[in-house]
Amino acid sequence: MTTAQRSERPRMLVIEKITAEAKDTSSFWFTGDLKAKPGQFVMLWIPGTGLKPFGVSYQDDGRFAVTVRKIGTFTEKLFGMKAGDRLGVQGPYGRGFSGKGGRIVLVGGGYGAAPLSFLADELVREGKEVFFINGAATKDHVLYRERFKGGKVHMIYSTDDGSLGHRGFCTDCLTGLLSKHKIGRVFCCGPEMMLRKAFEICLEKDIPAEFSLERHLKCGFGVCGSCCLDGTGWRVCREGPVFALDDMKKIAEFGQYKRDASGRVVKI
Amino acid sequence: MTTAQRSERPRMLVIEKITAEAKDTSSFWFTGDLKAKPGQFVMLWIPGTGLKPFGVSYQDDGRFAVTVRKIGTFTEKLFGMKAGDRLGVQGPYGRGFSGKGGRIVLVGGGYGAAPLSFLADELVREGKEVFFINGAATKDHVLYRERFKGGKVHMIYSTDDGSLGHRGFCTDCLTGLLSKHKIGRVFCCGPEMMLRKAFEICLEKDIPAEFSLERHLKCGFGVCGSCCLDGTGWRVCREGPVFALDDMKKIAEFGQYKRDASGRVVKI
Amino acid sequence: MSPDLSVNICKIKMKNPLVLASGILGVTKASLKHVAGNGAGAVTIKSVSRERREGHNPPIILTEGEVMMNAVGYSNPGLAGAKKEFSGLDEIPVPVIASIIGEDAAQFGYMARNFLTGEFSAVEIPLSCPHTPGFGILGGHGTPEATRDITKAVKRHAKMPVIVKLSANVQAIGEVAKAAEKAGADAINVTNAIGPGMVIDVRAKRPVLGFGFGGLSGPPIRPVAVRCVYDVYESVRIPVIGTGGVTTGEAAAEMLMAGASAVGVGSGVYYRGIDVFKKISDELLGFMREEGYSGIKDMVGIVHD
Amino acid sequence: MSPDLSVNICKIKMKNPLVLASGILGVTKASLKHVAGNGAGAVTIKSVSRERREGHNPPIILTEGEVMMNAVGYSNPGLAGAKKEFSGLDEIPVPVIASIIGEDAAQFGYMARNFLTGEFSAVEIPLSCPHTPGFGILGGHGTPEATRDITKAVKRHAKMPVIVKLSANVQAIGEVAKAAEKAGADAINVTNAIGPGMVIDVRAKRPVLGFGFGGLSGPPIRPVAVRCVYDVYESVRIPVIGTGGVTTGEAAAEMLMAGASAVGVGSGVYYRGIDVFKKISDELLGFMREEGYSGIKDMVGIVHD
Ligand SMILES: Cc1cc2nc3c(=O)[nH]c(=O)nc-3n(C[C@H](O)[C@H](O)[C@H](O)COP(=O)(O)OP(=O)(O)OC[C@H]3O[C@@H](n4cnc5c(N)ncnc54)[C@H](O)[C@@H]3O)c2cc1C
Ligand SMILES: Cc1cc2nc3c(=O)[nH]c(=O)nc-3n(C[C@H](O)[C@H](O)[C@H](O)COP(=O)(O)OP(=O)(O)OC[C@H]3O[C@@H](n4cnc5c(N)ncnc54)[C@H](O)[C@@H]3O)c2cc1C
Ligand SMILES: Cc1cc2nc3c(=O)[nH]c(=O)nc-3n(C[C@H](O)[C@H](O)[C@H](O)COP(=O)(O)O)c2cc1C
Ligand SMILES: Cc1cc2nc3c(=O)[nH]c(=O)nc-3n(C[C@H](O)[C@H](O)[C@H](O)COP(=O)(O)O)c2cc1C
Ligand code: FES
Ligand code: FES
Repeated sequence: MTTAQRSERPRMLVIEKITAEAKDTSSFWFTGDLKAKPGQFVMLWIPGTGLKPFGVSYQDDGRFAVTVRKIGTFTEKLFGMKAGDRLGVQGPYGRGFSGKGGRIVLVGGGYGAAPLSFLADELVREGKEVFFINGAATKDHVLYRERFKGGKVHMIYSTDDGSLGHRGFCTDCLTGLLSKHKIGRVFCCGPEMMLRKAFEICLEKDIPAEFSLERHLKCGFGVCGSCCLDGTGWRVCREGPVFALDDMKKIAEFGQYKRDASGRVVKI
Repeated sequence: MTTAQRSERPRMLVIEKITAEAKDTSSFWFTGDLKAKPGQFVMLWIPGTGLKPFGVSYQDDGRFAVTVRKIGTFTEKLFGMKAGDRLGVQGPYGRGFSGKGGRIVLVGGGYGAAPLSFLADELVREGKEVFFINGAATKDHVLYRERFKGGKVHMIYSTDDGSLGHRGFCTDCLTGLLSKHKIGRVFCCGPEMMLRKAFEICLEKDIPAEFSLERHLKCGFGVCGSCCLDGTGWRVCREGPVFALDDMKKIAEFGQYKRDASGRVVKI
Repeated sequence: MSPDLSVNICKIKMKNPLVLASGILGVTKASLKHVAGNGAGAVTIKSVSRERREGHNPPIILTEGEVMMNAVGYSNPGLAGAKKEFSGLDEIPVPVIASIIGEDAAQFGYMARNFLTGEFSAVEIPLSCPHTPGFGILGGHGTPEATRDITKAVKRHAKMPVIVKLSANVQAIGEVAKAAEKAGADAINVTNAIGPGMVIDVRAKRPVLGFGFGGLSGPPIRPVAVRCVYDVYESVRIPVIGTGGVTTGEAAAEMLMAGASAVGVGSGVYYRGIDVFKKISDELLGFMREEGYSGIKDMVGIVHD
Repeated sequence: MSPDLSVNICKIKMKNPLVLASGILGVTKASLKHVAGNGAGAVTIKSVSRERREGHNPPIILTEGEVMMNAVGYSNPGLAGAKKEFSGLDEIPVPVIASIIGEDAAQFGYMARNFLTGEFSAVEIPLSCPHTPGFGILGGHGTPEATRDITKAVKRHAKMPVIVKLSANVQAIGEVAKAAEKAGADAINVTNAIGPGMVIDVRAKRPVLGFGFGGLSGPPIRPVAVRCVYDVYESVRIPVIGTGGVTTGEAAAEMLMAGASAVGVGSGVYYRGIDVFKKISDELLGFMREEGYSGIKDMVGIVHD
């Protein structure tokens, strides 16, 4: 009586190409029909090293990519690989962005721009007006500067040091946009402090919004319990990673703390 | 990569009614969409007693029946049951009759008439001309005397003692029919000696024919090997129970011997 | 009258016989509450050890068709962290069962003394994990002797029912169950994940699980779990919790008929979603109505009659 | 050049590594020939005992989703009948492996002396059936001591390679394999059906199998079999036949990589039809071509590197 299930294990896929996106950040391309929705993620497996979640950043015509920031053990190993090498890919997992709303604002910080850029592609395809606030530490860290040159997405840059666009928090640009335009919905992905700021802004202005959360994921498909959120018990990998504003209100730990690989609480 | 399979185990079904067909022979009716083809069989399970194969003898509008002759341990237990009791049903299994051919002759001996009567129903539905040679020990043992009264099937009776119709072998009637009419195909089911005679007649006259064989079946779905035939190794439960004339030529043991529950060879 | 799903096993009162198995979710209090809200009759926390453990390197879980395999390696925040995590349990509307582990009887006793609070309805001691060095099967806890010693150590300190969780991997499961009963166990839970097994990626030429091998769970292990429940029911008089591969109401009924008084559900959370508890309850109720059972007890062990 | 599927394990020359497992078909010579014609590299007869046996009362086999369960109970025509049945084996175009059983070392020895003819390419001794009183696991044949004694008894009389067939149910499978190797075994086959398990019909309130419980086979046991092969490969130097749940070319490759030199196929006959051997061979060939393997040996045990 149980329905036949796909197997939840990595498939080894050849890395088609690796394209540099910014300082310490590259996109890894694969051939294959992933059928992901923007905001969903895949688990990448480096045999012998580990398994980690990454948002889907490109998808069309039987190709897809993830955009990865070199941070620690796993990602360093990843950056040591080259086109032609194989990598395990599992998923897609999670619930993505709804894509609802008319005129839309995307707020991405760091590699948080990755899933939003895939969303931007889809929204443009649907003919929607899209503002993309793309924040990073410095100009060198800004992702996708070439990607949306066509002009169909209004790119707004923000850097910590002001080397490109606005200087300071990218959420300042959100406040600015919301006061100038009638916005249907805001989609956010990035460091939790940024998400928290965006959340407060949208809450105050009563604008529909969705947020992609990051927690320690081990399995990715809702079994191990390592990604559960206080307040609701929701799993980031299953009920998330994207949550609507009203749901975010119920997530007690949002902006406060998360859990590590052992389940121990750590401050954010 | 294996396709999702149905489970090969009995489903408990309520006996809707039990109708007497002849001396020591009754039909057991069930509600359910069996989707059997004429010539296929089901395995009946009496919990605590055993599991045995029986040909499907009726099927329409979400009902079906098997017709059982009381012979030994299992069938005696079966005859002790009443409408409303439950019985395990598994299947349908095996390859049935092709139903091919224009003007058709059915040759049934004893409860061998059971699967042929289901075939007769189907052939009549297709508008074919059907002769049904129905052989039994005595008039009291003849099955389905009421069933085909509508007249669409030409019934020809044969009994060992002549108490109904022809006296002697029912295969005599086959010889008679074949010399009178142009027959497209002959379908036979019954005691192996009868099958052997019918086989020789059809072989000699070069008439297409199909024969339903009985061997000791244990599993019914092609795994245990108890029903394998010498000459070819075919499984009665899977490649059979119905075999075409040309295939019958290759079955070395046909009319000679069979195997018991242990696999030991026993004479027929 | 609608059939009654409630059960009362060794003083644990449950509105239905379905218990969230240890290690599926259950890492946090909030997660237990989420599961309770989805219809579980009781919930078990993920097993806790004295020291904090990160567990095995991912992949820690995979599925291969209907089989689930895991080698989580008992990741948990350790005694101190878990004590904070699992306080204020009255927020959870169903009984909460603790699960504690150690490498020997002394460590189990230590955990019983220092971790258990009156907020738990019972404590479970898994002597049966197939893939964590030092613990369960790999810690030699599957023998009748170790079972006796560990059960005694926990009984000495636990002021609540003690459930001993066994493994189908043990040869004479009846003997092990008897050892637990003799040492004072209040209930037996069978089975933990079985096997263990290994899945190799033929392109990577490596086992998929980070630990190499792991225990099997999910629908295909149900026949093994049912047989264990049957055997244990024949061997002891204390109640049995039947765990392994239950995903449907009929499968739960099968466990009960084999001799279980309550039914553990783990992998079912994956196979049918987190509301698997509601689904199974509804199906079980439907089955009982059809077949004329008025309560769970009417089914327990009837295959043995 | 097309990859080479042939293997040569302890003098058994096979055109591909796929062996029909004992007890799936194989009751008659004609049946073995039918299987050989469908692409098997070698075939094993259904196990034969001295006395004729009717086996357990049907149902003797069931499937529950992807799991197959059986309690056939070693039905066979006995020494005399089987000797007639399995003569003139040159009709079968591939090596034929005998399978003999007894209740103790003496009976095994008797069968080796009186049943084996030069027409067999090897003999297999299953010490591992999980559901037949007096035999295999229930006969106490799963210990290192019994394994040693029985293997020695058969070696004394068999003028052909002796394959010892083990069970995943045994705890320290490496130790049992070592005992077999030390006693002179030429190869190890793992695994027999595992568990055992029980499936209950909740409406009949009875186990479905006539014997009550039975051994599990089919795709879900593959991870367990692969792990056993992995463990045995680490323990002994004689070749291993990996059996359990193989139904695809990739699954066969997985067995080889875990350490098997040949691959048993039983339940696959049901799951993919009797031409499962052809299908697996073709898929294996395709896999080897894609991945650049020129022969089977290149894959054997590479996970251990
Ligand atoms: C749903 C989801 C989607 C994700 N999508 C992406 C993506 O599209 N691109 C991407 O590059 N990463 C993404 N990540 C993060 C990614 O999974 C890894 O956590 C990250 O790459 C670090 O892995 P590592 O092993 O290289 O670093 P580790 O060795 O694990 O850590 C190195 C150091 O970095 C810190 N660190 C670890 N993880 C993070 C983090 N997420 N953010 C900041 N610091 C961290 C650690 O505390 C540690 O000190 C996503 C995570 C989640 C949960
Ligand atoms: C494919 C197939 C289809 C079948 N279809 C039908 C059917 O539609 N109706 C039906 O009544 N039976 C049918 N049978 C036969 C049935 O399966 C049983 O074998 C039969 O009913 C005897 O069962 P028992 O346990 O009552 O007798 P048993 O206790 O097994 O046998 C009692 C005595 O009868 C003899 N006997 C056993 N089986 C037969 C037999 N088949 N013919 C003659 N003598 C036998 C035995 O040698 C024994 O001496 C079919 C068999 C097969 C293989
Ligand atoms: C991912 C995962 C983690 C588990 N962790 C534990 C654990 O920490 N303690 C424990 O006693 N059992 C643990 N188990 C075993 C389960 O509690 C349960 O006994 C087993 O999975 C069989 O039941 P199921 O088929 O319903 O999942 C774990 C199982 C899985 C799948
Ligand atoms: C119906 C059936 C009968 C079996 N009979 C025997 C037997 O007689 N002797 C034996 O050694 N193994 C026997 N086995 C075990 C198989 O040979 C094999 O080891 C097991 O089924 C696992 O492989 P599989 O998953 O490919 O079927 C039997 C298995 C089945 C399913
Ligand atoms: S990562 Fe395992 S439950 Fe979310
Ligand atoms: S009855 Fe088992 S193979 Fe035909």
